[in-house]
Amino acid sequence: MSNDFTPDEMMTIAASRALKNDDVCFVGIGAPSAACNVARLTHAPEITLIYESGTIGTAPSVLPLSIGDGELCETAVSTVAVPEMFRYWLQGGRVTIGFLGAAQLDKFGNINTTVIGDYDRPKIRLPGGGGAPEIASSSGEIYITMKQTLRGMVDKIDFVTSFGHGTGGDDRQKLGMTTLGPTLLITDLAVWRPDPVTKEFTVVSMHPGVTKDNVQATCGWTVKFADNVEVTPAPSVLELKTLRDLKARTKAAHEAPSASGANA
Amino acid sequence: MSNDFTPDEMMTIAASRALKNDDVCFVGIGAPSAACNVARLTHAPEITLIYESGTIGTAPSVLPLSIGDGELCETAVSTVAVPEMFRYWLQGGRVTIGFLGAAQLDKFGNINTTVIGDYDRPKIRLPGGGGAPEIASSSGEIYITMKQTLRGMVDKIDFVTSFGHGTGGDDRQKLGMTTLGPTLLITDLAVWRPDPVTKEFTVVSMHPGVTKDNVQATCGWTVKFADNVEVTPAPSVLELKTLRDLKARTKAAHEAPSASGANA
Amino acid sequence: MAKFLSIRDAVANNLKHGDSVAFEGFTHLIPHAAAHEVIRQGFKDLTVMRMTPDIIYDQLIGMGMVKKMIFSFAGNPGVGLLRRVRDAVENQWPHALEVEEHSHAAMANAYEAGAAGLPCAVFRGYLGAELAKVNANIKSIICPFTGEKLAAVPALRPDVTFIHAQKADRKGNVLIEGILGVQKEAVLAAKRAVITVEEVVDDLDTHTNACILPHWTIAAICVVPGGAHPSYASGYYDRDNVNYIEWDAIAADREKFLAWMDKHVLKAPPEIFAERVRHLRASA
Amino acid sequence: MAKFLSIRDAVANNLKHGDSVAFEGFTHLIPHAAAHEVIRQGFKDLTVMRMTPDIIYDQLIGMGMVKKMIFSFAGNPGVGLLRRVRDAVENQWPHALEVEEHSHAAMANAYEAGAAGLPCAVFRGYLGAELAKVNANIKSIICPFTGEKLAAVPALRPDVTFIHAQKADRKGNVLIEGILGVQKEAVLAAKRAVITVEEVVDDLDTHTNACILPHWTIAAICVVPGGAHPSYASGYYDRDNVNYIEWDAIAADREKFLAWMDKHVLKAPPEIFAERVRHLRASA
Repeated sequence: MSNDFTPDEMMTIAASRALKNDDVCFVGIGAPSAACNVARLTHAPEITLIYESGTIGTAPSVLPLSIGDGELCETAVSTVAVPEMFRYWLQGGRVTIGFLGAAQLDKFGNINTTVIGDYDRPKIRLPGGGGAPEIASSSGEIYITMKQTLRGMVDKIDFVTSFGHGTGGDDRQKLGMTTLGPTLLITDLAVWRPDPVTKEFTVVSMHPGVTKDNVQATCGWTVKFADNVEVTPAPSVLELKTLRDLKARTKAAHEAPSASGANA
Repeated sequence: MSNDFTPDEMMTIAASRALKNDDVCFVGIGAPSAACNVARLTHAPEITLIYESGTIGTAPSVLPLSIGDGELCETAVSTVAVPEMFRYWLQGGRVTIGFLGAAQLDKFGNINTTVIGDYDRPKIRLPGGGGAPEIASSSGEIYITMKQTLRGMVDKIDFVTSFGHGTGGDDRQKLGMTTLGPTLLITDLAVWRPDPVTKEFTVVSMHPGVTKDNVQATCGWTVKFADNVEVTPAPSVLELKTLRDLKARTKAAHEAPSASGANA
Repeated sequence: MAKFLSIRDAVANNLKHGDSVAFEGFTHLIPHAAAHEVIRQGFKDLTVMRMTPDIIYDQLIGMGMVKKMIFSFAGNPGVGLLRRVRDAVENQWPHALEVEEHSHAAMANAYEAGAAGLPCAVFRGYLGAELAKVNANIKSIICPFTGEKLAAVPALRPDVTFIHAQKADRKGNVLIEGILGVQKEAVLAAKRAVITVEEVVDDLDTHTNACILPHWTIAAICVVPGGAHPSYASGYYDRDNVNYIEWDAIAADREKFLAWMDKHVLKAPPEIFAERVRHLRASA
Repeated sequence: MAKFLSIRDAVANNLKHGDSVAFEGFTHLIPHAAAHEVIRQGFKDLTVMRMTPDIIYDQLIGMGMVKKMIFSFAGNPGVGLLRRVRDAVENQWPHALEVEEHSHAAMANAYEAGAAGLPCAVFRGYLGAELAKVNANIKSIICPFTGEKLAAVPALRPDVTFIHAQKADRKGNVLIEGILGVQKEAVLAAKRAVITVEEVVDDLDTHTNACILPHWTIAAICVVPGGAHPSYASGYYDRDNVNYIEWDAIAADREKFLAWMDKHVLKAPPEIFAERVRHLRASA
């Protein structure tokens, strides 16, 4: 155990713990990628990590800057074309966990990465859904990880890029989905799981030192807490060292100065 | 020119002459395969030969016994999976010539390779269509080659495995097809082309020494002859030598005695 | 997760009476050893499917194990007709055989749809072809953008797919090279996949984009050298063409067929395949 | 049939005002040199499409050449948003940009359908996703066997597809290795394909099942070493990550952007790409 860690590190490590050795995980870039690789480098060495660039069973030594970095391919069991990735591997039901981030999230796990504001006259045009709409519907279950902010965790998202539990209850089944949808949310403050009936995200565990007020202050909806909110175990020395080594290797690899002159 | 050749050899060589250097030819096994490879070894060295096993741009030194022989793959520019072959290459409109044989053929180029007799109670259960139904509809045009017999060239085929010109005229267009369908029939006796309007196969050329009576005697429908029926040029020495060498190499390669004992 | 098993255990653990089964291969890598083990274990009422049913389907059907066959080209490749299939269809010997017949394009798309988790495959096909009249599983959909009528067939989702491949690594990742056929799709479309391989190696020693089936897509892997004989395994041994030619005479006669099956399948162990390809290895 | 041309001639001969164009690549092998040549030649009213429009789409749009963009993820990969795309969508600078937005699954299937000669792609997608409400090109079909409602989108059929690949042989057959993206499909879906390559070789020296585009599927091949910079070409040079990070600041300001484009694109020859990757080759 270590007491010297950031909320970000706690978030990534808590997320990594949710992954199992036999999971097949479709990995989003950013926090999901770090969590998945920490899992692979600690308790889940055999986990299969898939990036939407077509790399299956990849084991990068540094975190990729993009979903198509060369090392993902070089270390993969196989690299397939993108149409095959979406048809045979995602739509084919081979992915057990889809791991997503979000720009905006609501309490039912619906995600917006499309626009802030109106779709036709957006205040901020975000990158868009990419693979997420079908990751959200075709993966066995969905884990979401994001830092808590009032702008990010909102009562009503501006656009439903990826469907979570809709308005809760059996909304997924009504749309014909047979997958579980969001079953886990890991923020920098807490671990959340959907209520079995309403599907509203409920805090089941808070990270060491975090209070209910902290969680509510950075969340745009009225937070539900479980009857017995646990304390998330602090990162172990191994988890923390693994994550920090990974980040250090990544920083060194990505920030080598450019000498190309094109941007001079 | 040579005078010493069989009707079979004349058929293959006449068929080979119809192929051009820039054709992309989807090759059926048997007579089509021989014709395509004679073309490749004589006047059309750059022709692209595709077999439905997925081999693209293949150049076998002997005729394959099956559409999936190893040499087809070893000599190909690329070998793709079979779903891709049918989707991107055939359905995608990349094939200029589909080259088919037939068990039964009618005067509009409709082909039966499914059953002799009733479908549910067949007299002879033939192998079936394989790739032919879509080769017939998706290739730019269709060449057919077969030996003339009264059993094979019939007024009414027992089953329409592959659609030619239907009942003639614009039947293809009525079905939404934009490809030309059968534009050439080469038998062991003659070269036939469809009438521009009725689409009925019409003899445009007879092989050296063949009479109209010969053609009619081995054809189950009343044969139409063009106003000026030409004489098919006899095989050149090179054509004949190329074909015979190919057949000799093929025979040697395929008839090596088995020593496996499994069939002892 | 792939288990390394004997072919006996792999068949016994994964197949049951009445299952739908694909033994895929496209001239190359036909899973003969797996089919022979299935025959030895005496399964009944199988629904078998394959684009190109050949000798092993002649054998399965001749031995009375098959209720229904889904196919697109039933022939002895390079030789001619399948005598046992004909006898079943034409004379109901040893019993009647239900057939569901498609074109290659339809079957290839149907396996693809199975691998892709879709209920049906959509393609441009069967235009003017009479199969659409005798097969109730050939339907159509209308393109919502152009109004074009496209063919639709149900996805193929076999209970078990058997294929033969060149090699596996020790984790159970399987490599296929050369003529790929529809094997990857048939494996991914199946509930359970059993793969015989020529050998197990430390490292597949192949390239980035090779056709690899990850170990977690496979139920069982069985090392059966020569397991594709008399078909071939690119890089290992050549096709035994004479064997295909000889099959025509064996299958032509019911008694001769049964005697051959008794001697070469029912009373033969799977290990015999290694022997059968020995003379074909030198030139491969 | 592939012609070996300079990138100047290849662009001039194959692209015209108002065309629909794909510059495909999936982080790997982005055709930067081709896009810069298109910018230099000053085309107007283009409809551009790509699953992952990145810096070159920021550049094309910022230079006012694009009428419409079809896409599924518009970001600076690994860095953040595309500033010029945002400025066009949010502020109509330099003019309004029409967008047709899809998911990756839809775009990948739509290119696949284009390559397969189909009018539309059918897949399981957009379930509950709001894009289906703002994009009229997202429709549905009903599976005639199960009644399931599946998503349908029109096939993508660009007038011209530009890609960058590792190498061509002297006949013009082109090899792609590593992360393949959707390039094969984008080429086969296009009316005309222009491919820049790192080099031309006597023999592609690859394996049986490599991703190869036969010469007769390609309109023009251009040898442009470094033509993917700042993206990478597996086996040739690494990704210039810093360049992507620096782009964010350049693109954030209209004047800075225009000055950069003038110096590094409008006044730069295609040959400069070889120089740009020189320092990235050692480690690749």
